[in-house]
Amino acid sequence: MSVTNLLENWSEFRHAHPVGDVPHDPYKWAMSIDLDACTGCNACSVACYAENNLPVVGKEKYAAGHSMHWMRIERYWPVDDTTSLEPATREFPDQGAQFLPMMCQQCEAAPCETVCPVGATNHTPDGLNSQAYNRCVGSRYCSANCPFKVRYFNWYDYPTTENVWPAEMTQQLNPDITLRSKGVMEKCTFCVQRIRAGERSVKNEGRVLKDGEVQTACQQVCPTGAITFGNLIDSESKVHQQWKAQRVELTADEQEKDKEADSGLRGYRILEELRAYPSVMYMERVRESAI
Amino acid sequence: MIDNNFDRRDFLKVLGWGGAAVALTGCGNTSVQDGKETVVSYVEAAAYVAPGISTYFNSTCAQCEAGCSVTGRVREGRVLKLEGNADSVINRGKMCGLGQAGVQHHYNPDRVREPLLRNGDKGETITWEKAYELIAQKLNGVSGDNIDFMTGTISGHLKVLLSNYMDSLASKNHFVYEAISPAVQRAANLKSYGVEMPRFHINKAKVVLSFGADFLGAWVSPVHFSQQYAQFRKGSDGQRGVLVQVESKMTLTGANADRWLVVKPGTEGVLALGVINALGLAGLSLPAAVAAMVKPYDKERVSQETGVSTDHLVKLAAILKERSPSLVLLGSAAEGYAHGSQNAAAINLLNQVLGNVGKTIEAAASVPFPQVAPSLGNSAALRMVNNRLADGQTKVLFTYGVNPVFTAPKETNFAANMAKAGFKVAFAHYLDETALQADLVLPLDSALEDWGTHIAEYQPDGVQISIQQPLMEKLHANTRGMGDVLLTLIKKNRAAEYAAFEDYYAYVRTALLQNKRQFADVGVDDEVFWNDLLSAGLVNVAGTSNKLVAKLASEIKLPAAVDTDAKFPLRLIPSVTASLRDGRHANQPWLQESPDPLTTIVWDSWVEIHPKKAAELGIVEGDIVEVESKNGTVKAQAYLFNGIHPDAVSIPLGRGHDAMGRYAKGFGVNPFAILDRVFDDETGELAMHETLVKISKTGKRVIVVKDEGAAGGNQHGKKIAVNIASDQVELSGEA
Amino acid sequence: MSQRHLLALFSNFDEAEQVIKELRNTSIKGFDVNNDLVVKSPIEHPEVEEMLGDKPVYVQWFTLFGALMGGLLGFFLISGAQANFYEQIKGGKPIVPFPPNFVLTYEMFILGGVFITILGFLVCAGLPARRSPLYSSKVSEDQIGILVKADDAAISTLKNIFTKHEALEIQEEAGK
Amino acid sequence: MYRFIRFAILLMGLLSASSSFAADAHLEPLTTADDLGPVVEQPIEFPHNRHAKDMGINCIYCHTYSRRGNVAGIPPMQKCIGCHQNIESVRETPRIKKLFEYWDAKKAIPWKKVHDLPDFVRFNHERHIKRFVFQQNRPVQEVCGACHGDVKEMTVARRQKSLAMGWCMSCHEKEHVVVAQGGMPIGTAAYWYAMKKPAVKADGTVVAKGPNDCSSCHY
Amino acid sequence: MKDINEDIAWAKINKDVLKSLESPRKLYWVILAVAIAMISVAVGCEVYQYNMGMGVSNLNNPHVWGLYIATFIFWIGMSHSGTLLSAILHLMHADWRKPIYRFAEAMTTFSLMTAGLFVMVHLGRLWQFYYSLPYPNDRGLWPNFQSPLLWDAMAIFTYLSSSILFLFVGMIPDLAICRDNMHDGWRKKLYTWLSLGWEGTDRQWRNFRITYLTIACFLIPLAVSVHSIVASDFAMSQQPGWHVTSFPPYFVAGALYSGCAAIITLFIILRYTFKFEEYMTLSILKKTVRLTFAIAMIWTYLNAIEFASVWYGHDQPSKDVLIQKATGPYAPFWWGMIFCGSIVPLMLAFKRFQTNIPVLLVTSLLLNLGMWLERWMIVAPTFSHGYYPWTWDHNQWPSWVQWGIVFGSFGWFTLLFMVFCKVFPSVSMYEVKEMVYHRSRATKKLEASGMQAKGAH
Repeated sequence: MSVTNLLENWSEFRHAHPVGDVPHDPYKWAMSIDLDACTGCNACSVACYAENNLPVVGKEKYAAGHSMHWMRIERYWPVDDTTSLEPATREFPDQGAQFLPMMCQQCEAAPCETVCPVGATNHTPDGLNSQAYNRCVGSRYCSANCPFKVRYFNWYDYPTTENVWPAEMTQQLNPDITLRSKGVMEKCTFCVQRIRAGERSVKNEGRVLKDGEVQTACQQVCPTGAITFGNLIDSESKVHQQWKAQRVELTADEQEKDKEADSGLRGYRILEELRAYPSVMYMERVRESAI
Repeated sequence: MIDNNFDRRDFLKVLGWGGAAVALTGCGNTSVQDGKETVVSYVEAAAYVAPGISTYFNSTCAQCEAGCSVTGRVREGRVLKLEGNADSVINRGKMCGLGQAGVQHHYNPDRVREPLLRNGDKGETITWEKAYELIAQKLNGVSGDNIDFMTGTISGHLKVLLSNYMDSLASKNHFVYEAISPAVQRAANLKSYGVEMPRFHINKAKVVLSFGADFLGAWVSPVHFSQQYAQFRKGSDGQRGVLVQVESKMTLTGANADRWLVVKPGTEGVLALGVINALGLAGLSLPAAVAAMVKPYDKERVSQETGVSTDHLVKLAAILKERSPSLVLLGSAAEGYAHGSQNAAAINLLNQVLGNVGKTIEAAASVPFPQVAPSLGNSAALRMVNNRLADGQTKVLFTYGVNPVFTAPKETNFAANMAKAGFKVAFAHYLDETALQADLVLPLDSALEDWGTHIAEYQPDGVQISIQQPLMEKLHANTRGMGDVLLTLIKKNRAAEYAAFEDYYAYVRTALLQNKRQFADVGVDDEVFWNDLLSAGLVNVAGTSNKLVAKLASEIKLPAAVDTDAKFPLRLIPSVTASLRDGRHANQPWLQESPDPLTTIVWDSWVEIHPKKAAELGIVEGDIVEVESKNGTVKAQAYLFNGIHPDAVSIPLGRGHDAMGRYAKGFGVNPFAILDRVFDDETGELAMHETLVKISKTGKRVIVVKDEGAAGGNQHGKKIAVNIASDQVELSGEA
Repeated sequence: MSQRHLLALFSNFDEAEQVIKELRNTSIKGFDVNNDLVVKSPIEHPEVEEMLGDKPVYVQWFTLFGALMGGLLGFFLISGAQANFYEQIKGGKPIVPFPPNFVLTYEMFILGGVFITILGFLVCAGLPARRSPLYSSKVSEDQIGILVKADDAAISTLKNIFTKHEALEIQEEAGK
Repeated sequence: MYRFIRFAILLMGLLSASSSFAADAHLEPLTTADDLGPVVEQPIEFPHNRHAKDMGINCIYCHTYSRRGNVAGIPPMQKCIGCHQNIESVRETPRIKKLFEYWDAKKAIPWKKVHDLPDFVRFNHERHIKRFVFQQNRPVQEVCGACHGDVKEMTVARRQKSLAMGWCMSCHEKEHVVVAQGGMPIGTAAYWYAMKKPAVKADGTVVAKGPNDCSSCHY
Repeated sequence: MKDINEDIAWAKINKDVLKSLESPRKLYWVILAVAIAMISVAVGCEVYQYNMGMGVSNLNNPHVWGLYIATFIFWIGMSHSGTLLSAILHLMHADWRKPIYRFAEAMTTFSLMTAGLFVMVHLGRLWQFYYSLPYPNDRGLWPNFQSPLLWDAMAIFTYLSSSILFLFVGMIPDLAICRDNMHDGWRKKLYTWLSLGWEGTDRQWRNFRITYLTIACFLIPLAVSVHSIVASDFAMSQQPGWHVTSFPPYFVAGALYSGCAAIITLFIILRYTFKFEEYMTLSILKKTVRLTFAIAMIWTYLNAIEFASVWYGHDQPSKDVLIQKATGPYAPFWWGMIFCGSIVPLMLAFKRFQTNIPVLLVTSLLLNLGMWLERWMIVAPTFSHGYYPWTWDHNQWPSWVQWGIVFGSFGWFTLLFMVFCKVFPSVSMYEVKEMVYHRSRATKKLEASGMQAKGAH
């Protein structure tokens, strides 16, 4: 009976996350991206296309804003006047550009999850923001409420669209993940198919995944190793150590170190103040001051 | 990895399901069903083959000449994805976007599937036997002098076979053509260091001063250099490396520089000499001859000629002097002028006076088997082939791995000259522009279906011989491996010598086994050795280590100012992008849709123009502008870009195909076509940056298809992509 | 003793009021003014109803019941469903969150209230009803009908009263 | 009046109870005769009963992929032949003759899928087999039978369970003991359900539910 | 000027109104044909979109919502006027509502039905829409009750069903009239069945009165909640420009506003099409117009408050969105909204325009246009200028598919409304009688006390 279920497990049903909560255990998948190492080469984005069956939409659809790159490389110009609408106010970008790989931030308290009318997107016990394609009805509310706008909607039925996967191209498709048909929302999953395969295989051995046993496609390919992915719970993992070294707390909306005048640290999370608690930490790009 | 002694060729047969349909998962059934689908079952299967489990095979990436080792993920007999092979000293498990798109080269729907013989305007399908006969027939009676073989960079056993074949035809006319190659640099390096391509240790340098070398993008061995770059940024002893990029149009590397210095096009050499002068003034001891030579290059003059402020010049000299070792790199932007070799010499001189030679620049090991060492391409080859064609010296022309009709400037009339040859054979994967001009098009296996060995020009550590092996059964029944084709052809002339080799696979295997002791203990069984070799996908040999011979340039002649022309006031910089390069990859949709890192434009060409110049000309973003040189015009959308010298405009290379299938044809414009024929004075290389253009509005305007949104590159005060000054960050504590 | 119906039509409420007043004041054997008299009118007319005596309306009890039931049903259905939906955490909010459930409970409260009120109306007003034995379409136009049920013996007395008050028309059920 | 209120209270209680019951655990689909999947015609009418019951062959002996990968798969034909080339007694029976015809032609037998899940469901055989057969030493036929029914009583396999999602979850929601029973060790750490650690019962046994998040099976 | 002629005979009321149910005039058929043509445009667009995917609507990332959601809110908003007239004014004993509330209520119902369609049209996988309904299933799945969209669904369902019931209950006496006056045929059967045997007995009237009052009481908070919940779709989200606490009252005011404007439009159309001059009098129109003016000013105030609070606050992204609305690519529409919503209604303050039918027709249409623009300006600019600058997109423009479906929805509404008016009495006969009765009594009383007769108000 549900009433008894409700009453008996009341505290469990009133359990909120992530602030003041026990951390995920044994896994909390997270990422850190060193912008000083990122060169903006786009290899990660192509890896994502290859791994996750992302459709190449073509020029017209790209122009219409229907591109499907789960991982996009953004290019910013350092500006003196940050509020100006002009792309750059300096005559020449003499400090180079700023590249930023942007994908689903796998927020701990994701704004997209609460608004889905059918519960197609949820928070998993290992700290991912999951997306069940087959449950999705396509209301697109999740995307509307995503501050990062990293959710991509299948505006067309790409598997049957001409020149998306013609003839032999279908053979390249990764059979480990579902091919999305029209009307479905999708996004970066942290390569959940790899995570699941890894988790299963170590369960068979009765142990927990070690750092490096599961890599995301983008991390695996990144020529400069700018992307670190791993288990934030595991104190041996690089991602844990990086978060720790940068003093970035997963469940904080304002980091203690930011209150210090010069902490000398460069870890930050984007739009942290919105209290979505993103699982991706970025590390600021460094600029030589002597030149 | 496979580690049993199952025959690699049989494996392909059992693995293949003979055209088993690929389930478009997600579009298929949506509820539990019974008896609708057929289960795929094997007749016989190797122990390691199980449905739903991927196997990984090592091979070599053939997308560019860097020779990265790849691991192909194979499942149910089809290759799904290319990943980096961690054992490779070149790419250490990493990949670039271009390399990963190799699967799209393999699965490309526009591949040539049958041998085609020209019949008027159409290609007629013929059999391979007939094709071989036809070649024999056409070669019959033609003198070796009149047979030309034009290829791209080629190495390994294919090169051996090819040179043997040319021998058998008594021809010496093997031309290696690369439209984009560091040929000027090679010549300059040879003069300065005694080798063509030394090893660069970006990771050991504290300061890297790069004159237009896009080592993170498209220069020499980008994946390798990217890894070095990552170490360089971390620093060896906590001191983060500093990158200063000098160029007239920002490259990807320039975008990552700590200081990007825009120079007037062509004045890179002047700046280099100016820096040497400044170094001398700052107290660095210069050889007397050098000091005398750079004397006239005082900072005011240099600043005036290059456009770099004296302040920056002084700072640059100071940091170079203070932080040693440093490394000065030289890239295509400095090379692409009539005085390109002089620029190169000046830049190499800077390295020498900074004492970097032997520290951050070392000689590469030389390949123990010179016959498999790469034949390096350059654009002078095009000039030679073209002249021969124009003169009617070429009767039979073979092309492989090149697309000169696309990459030759229109003024060379290459296509027309090619018609003068009596018989043109294109070994091709696609019907590209050159294949369309050929009389006979022979379809080749993709790099993922074919055997081969590769040795990259740039060898970071010893010599790596990379093995290329099929990752899956052939997609198309009637394609052939280039090695097999050459073997068949050579057998026509030297049947006895090659009778022992059933196919190219046998040839490669025998050749490698013969040199087994170079790679492994003599005692190792042939089969075990061979399987280990295939399993590893590469073999490293020490090679002979060399020392650099530093030779100071005695005289460097730099023009006071580069040519200008009142009629064509702007300089065209045909930019090389990391993913499209010279255009041979333009039919790989991932690359077309992969936004250009700097402009984020996809699927199209654009004309980069400085906002200041654009304002002068009344051009706004999306205006279709006409770029006119002496040799023609192209029309493309304008993109206002601060990272370019106001006196230059830039159009990326690689797009603008008239052929090559659905993903390449009709997208963008081809700036190769309008290049002026200006050559480097010393090497005869096409000076790519010597084209002068004028630019005018056509009145049409489009919306530029790009990823960048309405805010452009502005973050509007939000903390999104942040940067921090190096004196405010403590890097030593980082994990 | 058999009973018969009688319907008288009047042109306005004042006349009808007079009639009812008289019927109240007159004691007629075989006719009970509280139970056997029905007023039919084209519009609602509280004054007339007052005269008919205290006739309680129970619809509001239905309303109360329906609203409470709707609210309860809403809350428990929703909370129960949430508790059983495989405990998927969404946006860090509790599995059974109050704000959304209150909103939905509120809606269900109204829904239940409205539905059961309508049900109550139908029950209390005796709808859908069979047609009464005597009816005139004039009642739905502009005339006031007074339908009475009385013993045969009382019929003529009633008729007299109606006629006295200028009934426009008197219908009589056929005798049995 | 009070009667009315009492009645109302009674009704309300009934309603809240029934409403919460309606929201309670999905109706577990019954496995009745009606629930059987359709009879699937196979190219060779394979007698599971002969192999699994009469001969007592372990399911995993033939369906060997089930402990290695996502799909259980059909054994390669060489497995059939491996035994049958030595069993002369049945060599001339029609089914075996047919088998050898396929073998001689080196043609794969076009078996039909009997348990075909929707394309967006990723069921993993390996994990289930490892978990229950190898780590808990449960009888193979019981483990396989949990989803495939009593195959040893069938000739050609026929679906016996609903395989609907609610049916899967009805098992995942159960508390399973997480202690190895004579098999390989089972790590407890990996058994989270709804962001909760596995419960340790008074007698020290650890119990845990199966994975419950959508992305365990849908990605 | 009197709201209605008090001497009007009750039988004439029946006759006049019933006449509107009889064989239609040519104009009626023309309107119907136009409506059907409009619907077929929308149906065509929807079929195309269904088959091709949502992309043909030219929605994109980040513009995941567009005209569908904007028009959805518009229609939901329009539905509020029925409640205003029938429930709120009923409780306030404003009897001038009586001749016009019936069609206002019908408008409520039909605009809700139109709005519901937009939710469907908007879904990427329309064929799976039932996933969002709470029903026990063998997957053990439930919709996510935390989603404001689900609250929406629930609220709209409640509102629609309650409105239909309210409309129906209020119509029972009239249905009885129809039953009594219709010739035999399907209509007679329909009315007989629907009137549930109503005879106007005292018992029926007594219960009727209480029921009607009770439901009216329920409807008011319901109507407020419906549009607050629609506002919650936005206010509950995190996006700049949406996450505004004043959205619920703002939406409700906007809803009443657009509803009133629509009532004026339909008032004028019905008055002419069905010749209801005697019931839909200019005096009533004047009251409606004044009410509309008052609400327009409330809306303007709330609008200004919203801008002011954003402007005065520290939330820079919201401020950016506001600036973007006023100066960016949406500026013409945004200023159009301000003009139509806040400037045009000032016309209504002038007495001479309050009864000027052509002016009012144009004005009311403009007001509705303004309110539609308002909804669009709530939805679109936030998408084009959200938190994340990289994804700002100022070039998006709805495709003809979106416009077609929006256009067609007006046809759908008109069709439903016109059919209703032909099948059911669009003026409440019994309540007009009540009005006439009570007014004449009041007048008589006044006259008796020797005072000058004046309008009830």
